[in-house]
Amino acid sequence: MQTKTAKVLANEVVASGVYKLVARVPEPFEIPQVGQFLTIRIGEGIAPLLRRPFAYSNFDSSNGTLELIYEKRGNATSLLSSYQANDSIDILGPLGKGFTMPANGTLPVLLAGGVGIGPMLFLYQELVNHGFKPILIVGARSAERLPRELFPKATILYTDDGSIGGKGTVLDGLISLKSRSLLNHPLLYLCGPHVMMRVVYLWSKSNLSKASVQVSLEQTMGCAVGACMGCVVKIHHQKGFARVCCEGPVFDGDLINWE
Amino acid sequence: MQTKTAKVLANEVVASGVYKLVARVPEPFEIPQVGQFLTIRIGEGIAPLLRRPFAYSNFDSSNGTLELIYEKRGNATSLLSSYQANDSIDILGPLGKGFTMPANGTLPVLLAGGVGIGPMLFLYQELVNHGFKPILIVGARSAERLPRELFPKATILYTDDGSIGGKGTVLDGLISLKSRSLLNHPLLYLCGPHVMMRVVYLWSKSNLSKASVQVSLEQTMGCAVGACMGCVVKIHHQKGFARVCCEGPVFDGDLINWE
Amino acid sequence: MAKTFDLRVKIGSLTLSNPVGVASGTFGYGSEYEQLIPVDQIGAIYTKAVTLEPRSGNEIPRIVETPGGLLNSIGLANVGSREFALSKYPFLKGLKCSVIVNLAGSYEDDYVKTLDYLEEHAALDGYEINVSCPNVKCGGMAIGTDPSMVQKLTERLRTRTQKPLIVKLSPNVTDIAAIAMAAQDGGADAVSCINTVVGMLIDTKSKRPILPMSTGGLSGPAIFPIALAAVWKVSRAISIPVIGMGGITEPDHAIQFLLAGADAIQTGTINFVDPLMSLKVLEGIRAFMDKEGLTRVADFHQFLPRS
Amino acid sequence: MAKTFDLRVKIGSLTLSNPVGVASGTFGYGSEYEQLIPVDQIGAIYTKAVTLEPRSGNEIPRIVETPGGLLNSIGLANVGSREFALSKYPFLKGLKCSVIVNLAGSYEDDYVKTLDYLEEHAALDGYEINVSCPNVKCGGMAIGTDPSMVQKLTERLRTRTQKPLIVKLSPNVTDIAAIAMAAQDGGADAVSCINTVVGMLIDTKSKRPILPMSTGGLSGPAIFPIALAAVWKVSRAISIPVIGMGGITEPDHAIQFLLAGADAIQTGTINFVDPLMSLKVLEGIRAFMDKEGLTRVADFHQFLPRS
Ligand SMILES: Cc1cc2nc3c(=O)[nH]c(=O)nc-3n(C[C@H](O)[C@H](O)[C@H](O)COP(=O)(O)OP(=O)(O)OC[C@H]3O[C@@H](n4cnc5c(N)ncnc54)[C@H](O)[C@@H]3O)c2cc1C
Ligand SMILES: Cc1cc2nc3c(=O)[nH]c(=O)nc-3n(C[C@H](O)[C@H](O)[C@H](O)COP(=O)(O)OP(=O)(O)OC[C@H]3O[C@@H](n4cnc5c(N)ncnc54)[C@H](O)[C@@H]3O)c2cc1C
Ligand SMILES: Cc1cc2nc3c(=O)[nH]c(=O)nc-3n(C[C@H](O)[C@H](O)[C@H](O)COP(=O)(O)O)c2cc1C
Ligand SMILES: Cc1cc2nc3c(=O)[nH]c(=O)nc-3n(C[C@H](O)[C@H](O)[C@H](O)COP(=O)(O)O)c2cc1C
Ligand code: FES
Ligand code: FES
Repeated sequence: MQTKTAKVLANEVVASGVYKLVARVPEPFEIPQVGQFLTIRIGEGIAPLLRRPFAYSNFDSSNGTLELIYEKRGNATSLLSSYQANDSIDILGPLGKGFTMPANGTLPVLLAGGVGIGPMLFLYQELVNHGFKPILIVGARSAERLPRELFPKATILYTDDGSIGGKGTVLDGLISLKSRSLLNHPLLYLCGPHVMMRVVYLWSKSNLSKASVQVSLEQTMGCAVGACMGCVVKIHHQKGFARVCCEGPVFDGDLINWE
Repeated sequence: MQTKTAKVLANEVVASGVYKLVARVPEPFEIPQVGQFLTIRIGEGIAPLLRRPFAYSNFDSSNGTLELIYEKRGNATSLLSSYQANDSIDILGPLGKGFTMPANGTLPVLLAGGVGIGPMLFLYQELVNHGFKPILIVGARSAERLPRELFPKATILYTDDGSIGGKGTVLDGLISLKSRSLLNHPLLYLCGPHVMMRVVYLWSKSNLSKASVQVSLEQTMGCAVGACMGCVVKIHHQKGFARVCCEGPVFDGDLINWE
Repeated sequence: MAKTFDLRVKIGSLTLSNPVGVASGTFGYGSEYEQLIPVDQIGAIYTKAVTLEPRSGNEIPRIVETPGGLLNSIGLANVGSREFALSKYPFLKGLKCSVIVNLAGSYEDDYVKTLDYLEEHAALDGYEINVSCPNVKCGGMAIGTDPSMVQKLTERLRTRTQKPLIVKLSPNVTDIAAIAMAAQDGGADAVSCINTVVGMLIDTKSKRPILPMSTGGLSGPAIFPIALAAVWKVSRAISIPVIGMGGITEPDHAIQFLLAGADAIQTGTINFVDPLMSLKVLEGIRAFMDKEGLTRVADFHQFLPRS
Repeated sequence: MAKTFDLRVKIGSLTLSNPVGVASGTFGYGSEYEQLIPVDQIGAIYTKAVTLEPRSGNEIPRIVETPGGLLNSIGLANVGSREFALSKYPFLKGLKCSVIVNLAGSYEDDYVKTLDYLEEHAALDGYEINVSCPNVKCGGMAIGTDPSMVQKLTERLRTRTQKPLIVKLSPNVTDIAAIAMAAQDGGADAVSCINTVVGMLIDTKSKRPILPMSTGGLSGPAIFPIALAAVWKVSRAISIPVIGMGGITEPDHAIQFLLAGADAIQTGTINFVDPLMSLKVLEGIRAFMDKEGLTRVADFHQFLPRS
């Protein structure tokens, strides 16, 4: 992890309310693992005050170019969307624990909801580079929220309103895969809203034999380096909680207390 | 007084650290008197929180175009300097009491220090329009702080370092006028740093017979409409204080307790 | 299909037309804002503090910005009760909205005398008893931090007016609920909270406190969470109405106060920034009630019951 | 012609190399920030609170942003004294900078037992006694708002260690100077102030308090003027050193604390935003001393004498 002043190369709308930011990190830079994140100090004022976390959606280690996909949600992300090429951004990363690569011969199935798409695109690419044939299922409220140009061709789409792809959620996508009996010892990777991950995890545990599930969680962060105990999630372990920023954001789904 | 969303037409550097902002106020607009001011909500956040006051340096009542000249001092004025043509600004004005026009035959002498220049240029123009032949003396730290392109030709300049015009302050300018015996029953108009106005006022009272002096004061403002009692100045009157925002900003120099 | 909402709020014998007021010291005597906002639509105007005698207030500067806040040291500058009756009362009396006079003094007797004078010469809709001003040497906060003094003062004022008595609480105490209970026990019709928080800034150039009395009163966005916690606690300790304020800059903040237990709110510092904000807040409250199917202000309290 | 400054600060028997520390709860146990800042150059690290037994802390969410501030409800989540001695102590012991352990508990006895345990198994440079945490049901602020409890606790701890005892004060009191005097009377070597201010936010969508215990502790820029006023008052009431903190985001704020009477300062929330700020603050203090011709930290107190 390191603090760096990166230079924005592009910051563009890729779907309704969704942006892709591309920035160059000066040397010497650390290369993020897939599933890791960085934090950005957005603006220089006191509101927003805290740095905001975003997952890497790509990283070109030949020249230190990072990409992230983010949704305009509140104050900070609105302000971030006003950054332009050549602006500087103050970043801190790479942070946290990323995804574990599958064992050879496993079928990786990636399920992304909303802006959970960012790290999943990065993971998809990495898996392909390692010779896997991952399946990517992406869900969103409706077609215009999906940055489809960024998706691999074979991406399976689901929307709540059926405006593109299947009508339903990524779970429906997973279920239909099962009916095509693709899934033996599958390795599921989930990133998206908490309730989506919860539903998919619980379903897969009771419906897929020996599924193993990696989830990438979100939690409000203070320090993002493990110091403040602010970003915890409940786990099945006597200590009760784990810190998303440094023990995650990627966890084995079995560890999480999904209550 | 009214709140309006004005449209920035231009916002340009006119001297080192000094800017001129031009904005169009939509109809129906109130026409400011010379010496009145407006307040601007700069940014939309909580810091800067308060609106900031600026004097009109011009107003074109044919189309509602206002001008102001401002100096980059702190947070708010830095942020203001980043506004660009077509941006909106939230203004409240015209506010306060402006200058009183001189009686016919009087010689108006205008002394401006620093960004006190804004209202003085407006006043100069207005006096010329009314057939007066005002004298304008402008002082600054050094040449590069003076937006000279905006000045009438006959403007008398003084700088602390002598980099342009006379070396010294506007008081030296006034003194040299006296030696040219221009001054009988002069009407002095002052706008600039408090200490400059104090010195000129005190000198003129003891050196110019029957000088009358109008001063335009600055004070930190809360409401700018007379409600909060925040912007007061000490006066020679039993009530002790007067509010700069509504009883001023222009006062008869005799009323002010210059201590 | 416009629904009808009952936005009225009862404070003792008084009914405010809606829960949104403008806070004392931030709206003068009303007339200053006449050109900027349709004053009559506001639920209540709380006047600048009125003291028996005129006060010129503290030395300058009196106002300075802090990170997300405003620090003031006005020192209860006001025209005094006689001048108030002569020059401010006529305008205020003519307004359709409720007008509450904010009452201040140095000693208990001052409050009593001022109230008596106003009852006789400038009777408006009620009194907000300012025992929480941090910017005067005696009186103000000195009274407001002591439950027994608050109770005694309230009791004395109670015997002298039928009009609503609202005690304005200071946040600069260990237990604001105890002060609120003392006000209730003394016969107050409501409490309002909070007044400003004691704060300070130093000018590192002159190496002196910026404000003439060193400390001042902090208001504005910075104190919103502090004010909300105060209203929450106070609402759970007493049964009379609570009027919430402190740092409101948008309708959502006002709604938070109402959910926390307030029956009404006041916008303060934000009036300086956006003179129309009180009515925007009112509009936002109405929109929230519409969306959530609430019909009366009391409905806000169903989610987090006051007791 | 680089001048030499004596930046050292004495707290009881301990000498800090410079006046800038990092506040408890915002810097973990030091190692978390090792890659981001040369930790050894900081004047003092104040650890996350240590309690006798491990605590998992409060439910989530634990952190939420407010206007210009941060509201937290960590609930003293920490590994407990045994694990602290095993896994945190070795790293901390190896540091060249001073390390002060922030001590917390529910009852007086907890503090005593924890101190005894640490004295024996994980002796560092001193203790900051946290009697001001607003996020736990008992202990914490309940002790810190009562002068007699503060004095008694300090006295008991005083008999058990020679190391510096720093009592951390809560701003949520009527008279913070009285608490500071109680700490001094109990034998404290210094006080630090302020801990967080009680605050609250409500989610108007769910209509529930955002934090699980309803209220939390407010820190960050919003509270700076409140903290400065507290340090100012406390410095004028006691003669032992005062360590100032609350809302520092830039060197100028730290300089204001020193001018107000503080002998040292701590950066807190800002460490999350800019992990290097503590050292930037130190650099700013040095530059100010250079410009103003100050040579020792005590020179800051000549402008506004403490008494
Ligand atoms: C590990 C991690 C990776 C993330 N990756 C992405 C990503 O790739 N793309 C993306 O669009 N978003 C991502 N997020 C979420 C992103 O951080 C929030 O959307 C952003 O912080 C919202 O800030 P805001 O001010 O715009 O919204 P706000 O109005 O402040 O809040 C909207 C929501 O954002 C969340 N949030 C607010 N402050 C913080 C904070 N300090 N830390 C974390 N969450 C906060 C809260 O859930 C809040 O309800 C990630 C979050 C985490 C924890
Ligand atoms: C009636 C009046 C007319 C003015 N006309 C002009 C003008 O034509 N051109 C110009 O450049 N400046 C003018 N000023 C001054 C201008 O308002 C300040 O420079 C500006 O507010 C500074 O804000 P800041 O955040 O950039 O600086 P800050 O860092 O906040 O402060 C710098 C200085 O500006 C002053 N200031 C800060 N806040 C306020 C406030 N709320 N109200 C008033 N003063 C404040 C203080 O003296 C402060 O020391 C005028 C002020 C007044 C009262
Ligand atoms: C400039 C100023 C003057 C004030 N004067 C008074 C006053 O005279 N009487 C009073 O009870 N409160 C006074 N207050 C306090 C406000 O009424 C209010 O309680 C406080 O500002 C918190 O609300 P806010 O954060 O919305 O401003 C004053 C506040 C400000 C900013
Ligand atoms: C997330 C967080 C955790 C904290 N934990 C502790 C703690 O364990 N013990 C303590 O004494 N203070 C704790 N504090 C208070 C800080 O040490 C400090 O007193 C306060 O945050 C004010 O300083 P600041 O505004 O610079 O952050 C914590 C503060 C924060 C923000
Ligand atoms: S954000 Fe501080 S521990 Fe994770
Ligand atoms: S700024 Fe409020 S009275 Fe002048």
